[in-house]
Amino acid sequence: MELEAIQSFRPLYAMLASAIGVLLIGLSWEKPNLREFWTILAAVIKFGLVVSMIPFVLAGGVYECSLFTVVPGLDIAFRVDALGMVFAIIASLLWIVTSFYSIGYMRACNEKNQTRYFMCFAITMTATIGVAFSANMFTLFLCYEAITLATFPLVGHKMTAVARRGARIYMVYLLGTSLAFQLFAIFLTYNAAGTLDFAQGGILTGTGSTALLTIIFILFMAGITKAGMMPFHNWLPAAMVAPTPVSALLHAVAVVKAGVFTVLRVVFHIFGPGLLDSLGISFFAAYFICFTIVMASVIALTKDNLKARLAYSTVSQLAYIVLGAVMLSPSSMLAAIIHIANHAFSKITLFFCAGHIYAVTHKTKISELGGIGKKMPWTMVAFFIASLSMIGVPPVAGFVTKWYLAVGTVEAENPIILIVILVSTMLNAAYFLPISYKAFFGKESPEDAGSQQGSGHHKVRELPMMTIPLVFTAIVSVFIGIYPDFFISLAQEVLRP
Amino acid sequence: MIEIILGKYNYWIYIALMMIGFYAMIAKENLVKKILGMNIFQTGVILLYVSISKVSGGTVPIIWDKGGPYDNPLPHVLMLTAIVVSVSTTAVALALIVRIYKSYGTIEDDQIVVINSHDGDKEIPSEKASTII
Amino acid sequence: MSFGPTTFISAAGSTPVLVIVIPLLAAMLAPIVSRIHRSVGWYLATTATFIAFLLSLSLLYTVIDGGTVSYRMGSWAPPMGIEYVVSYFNGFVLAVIAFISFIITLYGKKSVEQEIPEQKIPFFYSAYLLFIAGIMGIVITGDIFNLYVFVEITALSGYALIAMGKDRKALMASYNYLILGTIGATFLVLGIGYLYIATGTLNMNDLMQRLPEIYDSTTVITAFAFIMVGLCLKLALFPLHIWLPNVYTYSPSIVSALMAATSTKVMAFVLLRIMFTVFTPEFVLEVVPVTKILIVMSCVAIIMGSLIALGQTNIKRMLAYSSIGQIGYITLGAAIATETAMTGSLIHILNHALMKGMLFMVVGAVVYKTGIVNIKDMEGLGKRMPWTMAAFTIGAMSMIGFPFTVGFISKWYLATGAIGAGMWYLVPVLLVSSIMTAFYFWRVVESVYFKGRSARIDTLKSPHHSDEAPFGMVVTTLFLAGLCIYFGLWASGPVEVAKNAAAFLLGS
Amino acid sequence: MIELLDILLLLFLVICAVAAISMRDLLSSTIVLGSYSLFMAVVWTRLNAVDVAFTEASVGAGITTMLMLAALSRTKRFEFLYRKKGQQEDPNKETNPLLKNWKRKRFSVTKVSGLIVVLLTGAILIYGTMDMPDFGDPNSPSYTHVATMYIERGQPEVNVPNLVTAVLASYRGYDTLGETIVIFTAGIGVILMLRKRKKT
Repeated sequence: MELEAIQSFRPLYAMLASAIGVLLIGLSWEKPNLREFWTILAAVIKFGLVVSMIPFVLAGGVYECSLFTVVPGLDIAFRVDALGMVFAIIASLLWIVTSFYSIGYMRACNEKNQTRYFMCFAITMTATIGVAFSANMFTLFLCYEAITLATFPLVGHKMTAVARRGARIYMVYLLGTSLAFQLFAIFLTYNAAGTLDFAQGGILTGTGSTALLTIIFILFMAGITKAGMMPFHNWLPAAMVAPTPVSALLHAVAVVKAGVFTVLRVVFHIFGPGLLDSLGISFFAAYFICFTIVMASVIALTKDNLKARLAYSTVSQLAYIVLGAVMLSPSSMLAAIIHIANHAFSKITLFFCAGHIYAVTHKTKISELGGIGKKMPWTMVAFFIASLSMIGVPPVAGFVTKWYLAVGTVEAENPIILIVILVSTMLNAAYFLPISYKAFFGKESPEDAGSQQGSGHHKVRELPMMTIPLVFTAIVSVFIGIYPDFFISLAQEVLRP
Repeated sequence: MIEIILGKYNYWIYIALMMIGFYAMIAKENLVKKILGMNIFQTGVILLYVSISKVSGGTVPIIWDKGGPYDNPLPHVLMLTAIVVSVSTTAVALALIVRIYKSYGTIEDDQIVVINSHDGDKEIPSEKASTII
Repeated sequence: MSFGPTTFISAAGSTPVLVIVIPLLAAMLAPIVSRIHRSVGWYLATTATFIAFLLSLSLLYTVIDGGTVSYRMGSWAPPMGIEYVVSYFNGFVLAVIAFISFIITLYGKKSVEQEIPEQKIPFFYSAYLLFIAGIMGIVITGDIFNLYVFVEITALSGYALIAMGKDRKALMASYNYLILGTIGATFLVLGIGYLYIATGTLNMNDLMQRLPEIYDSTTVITAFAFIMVGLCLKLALFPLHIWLPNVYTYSPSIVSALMAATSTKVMAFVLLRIMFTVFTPEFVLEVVPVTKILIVMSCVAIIMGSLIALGQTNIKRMLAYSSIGQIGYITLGAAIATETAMTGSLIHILNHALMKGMLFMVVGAVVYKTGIVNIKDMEGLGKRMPWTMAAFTIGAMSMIGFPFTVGFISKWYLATGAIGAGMWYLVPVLLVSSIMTAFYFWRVVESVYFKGRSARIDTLKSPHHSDEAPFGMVVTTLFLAGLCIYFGLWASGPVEVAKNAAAFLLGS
Repeated sequence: MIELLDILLLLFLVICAVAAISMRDLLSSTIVLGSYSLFMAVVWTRLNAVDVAFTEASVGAGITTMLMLAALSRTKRFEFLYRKKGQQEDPNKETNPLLKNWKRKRFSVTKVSGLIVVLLTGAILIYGTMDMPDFGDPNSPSYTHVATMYIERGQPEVNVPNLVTAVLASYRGYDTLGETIVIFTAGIGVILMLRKRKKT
């Protein structure tokens, strides 16, 4: 069925909102309050613009915006469809929340170079929306690389030797693989198909030999490192040297989701499920991804650093999305799309909690968290809810994904993957539940107890600027677990044949 | 065989001259010797061109009453240019050698390499920078 | 405005010769008029290059509208007289060269005043203009011996310009370049002699028509071999590059920029021109397997250039090795010899001139302000020279080939051209080289922005002087940086011209 | 057919060339090179290239030798040669302390690889000469194409009896302009390099 398309500059405006924000933030570097106001204003306007496009997209329409042609075959063009909308709405909504949280975090930790931080953040969000709304692989690649560039200063924000090393690993992985493999895949795709425009059902059908198409697929999979697939996942733990809001929004939502989103684009709109099915590589890929799911969970178990554990959990959860996509059964693809949303809200909550704990107590290790639940009740309750989502306990969001994924394995008649999902669920529980247990029932370490009784100066207190965002995202996680209809209807729009 | 050798005699000589000059240019260490070689190298090429211009029984390409076959004038013209280029290059090269001798105290390539290796990679002296300090 | 083709030929008039004569006249005037005031030389050079740029632009438009322009020197018809030919192909290169030289001249005032002793400045500008006139002559001439004369003019002025570097190593760099350059030029003239023996003509068009009958003659093949080797020496194709790193490293900043942006590119242009318009695509593809050799050589150049650049500590030397790699891109596109790949090769002449010229200008500004050439000392420069370093970052991204910079356009055409020609195995070479490029450039960017100040920079701290380079230097550098992005996003114009030029070269 | 005198002259050129590059005394080398140029001029007169002979005698033998002598007077007279033990010390008397313990090797990589490159080049040149028309062949393309045009039309069109002058000044006058510029460039180059700094 042809989609109804209208020409509109609205997707461009959504990007411009944050791009202009970058300028205003930069210009008001001397006035922190004004600067932060611009950030939030840009975030709100951007979200408003994205939301305004929902009804039409839900009704099966598409916004198109063709900017210009770089050279024949390479167009800068934007297109808002249901898949892009899923990603855009999450990213832009969470930017607002993260902005508040960032302000609290950056001020509580007295970080330097805050203007550069907020500017790069806004650039990243511009590029992220660009990824979501790209109409062809070239525009997507452009925005994809722009994200890498703009997040580099954020990862290396502290400018210490450790931060530089982390940022360098980040850059080497993301840039190296995208230049080596993804770009190669794009060259081959263009040569085979003669176009890079995304189209329903793919553009590569009937264009080349099975071997060539398989190579293109493998190159894409190896090149989209932002999706965190093993063996190219190391950048994600390395990027945890960044300030926590960066880890929260970028390494749980924007950057990694840009990666899995690109995978979904490739699967749905470059290859098309039909072609992939006939190539017969999807199950091979699925087993490969299962390895990532289990391995990442096992590694997460061994990590004592809270952010590192969350990072490996992200690797594992991202693999669910990719797994759902390559299994190619209707329910699993649906699960893949809605898990973008479900994982985003839950994981950002977890990172917010980790950052909040660090900002208030300067603790980064799980073993030091004994008894913290009593001092930071809101935070740790939110953490617990989000962990349940990660594990897949009803009624929190993660359950919906796991349900559809399990149904998908049944549809695909593949019990092995079902077993993998069950095993990984147990592993999820094994590395998340002890944290909450320790927080609420664990003993405080002696020196903490001592300082608690001392002068009230050191008293641990939750900061509202940081607590409110994380409570909000936890509530949303529960809400979309109970009422998943919105994202499911968008996902069905994507999958409509 | 003898016909080939004698028929292109001039060409063989030019090749020999070129090889001698070329060898001096790349294998001699003395900078002046290289320039000597360069001169021989270039006259070799000039010999080639002038040999092209010769026609059996031809005379100097100046039109007189005789009217017999004239030699080809074009290579002569080209070689006038080439000689000038050659001497110009020599002049520039020798000026460089004088400068090199002033700053290194030697005109042997391999000795200069040794001296340079002790030089290290110094910063470019900047007058402005020193005034700021 | 619209001109018919005929009016335009006459409108073009003597533009082809003026393009060269104006810098030449300025070169002759420079030592004389500079007695009035020391900065007159610069004004003269800027004006001359600007006029040359305008003229070359008008020529390019003439060619686009009305086809190839031919100008007969002294109105003697070729092949007896010397002919100037401006086609799509060299009109494009001419405009690029003229533009870059204009920008670099505009940039160079302060840098020259600092690096060249005052009483030498008038002669410096004279040699500088002769260099520019020489390269323009190389591009525009249609007579193969005249080409040699211009090659020598360029080379001689080049030797003098390089020797003006402050380090004494500049002298040796210049001398080695002189020896190798003379070998290259003499090989060229030798090849020309062989061609003349075989055909009896020196005009390039005439040669193209007379050569095909005798393609299998050993004389022609030898001529071709000598011309190729001579040119490859001049354009520094690995492993004939040994003169280049020292030349770029020790020359005065403005000379490094000018030479990096123009001279090797022009020699690459001559290589293409001789391969495809004196000889024909059939010759280089079928009679002699030269394209196969050139593909291997180019790949080696691309990889080795990048590899050696990785290990450099001096930034000018790093850029020089990077140039050696980038030259490989140009020859690679030519060697693949399909229209797309050739477009990539030609567009890379423009793109690399922009990027590398700009990067050397940035280094020039840093040297001007601080005297720093070691990458290690550049730490923390990002805060002190923000605009200059922003330009550097853009240049670095362009060299790596990010998709909104000119570097990507070149790579796009080269890679799709290679795949289209069935040589997909060349793509990894390009990609590996861009990753290596990313390594050695990002190392600099990172230390500039994400490290505290080096001890060297701290000593330069002064409240009285602005930290940024002078206005003229910054503006021209940023202008080129802007163009790197502009032509990376709106590349249709230059690509269209390059495509036509490629079609012209391949004779289709 | 070539005469014995020519053969001897050409052989003598080769001998001069070898002598010039192998002499240790650079001054002698320069003088030998000067005589080489003079013999070259004779060869060119034998080949009917009188204009080239003039130029070679004045520029090649004259100016080049003068330039060489000028340069030698400002640098060193002797080439530094490889020394076996017991041979006399360096005539230039090295003073640079860095070079105190330095010895030149008998065979360096540049020498050997240089020889190989030179032999290779010679081989290619000989290969290329195989298909060339014989020396003095009136049917060679170089004589029948453009050259014939010059010979036939030069006199009536330019009205100068000397065809070399006609081509030089008229048909290819632009090359001559280039030639002048080359000299100018060299002049500028030499001034740039050798001009002394003002003492301030």
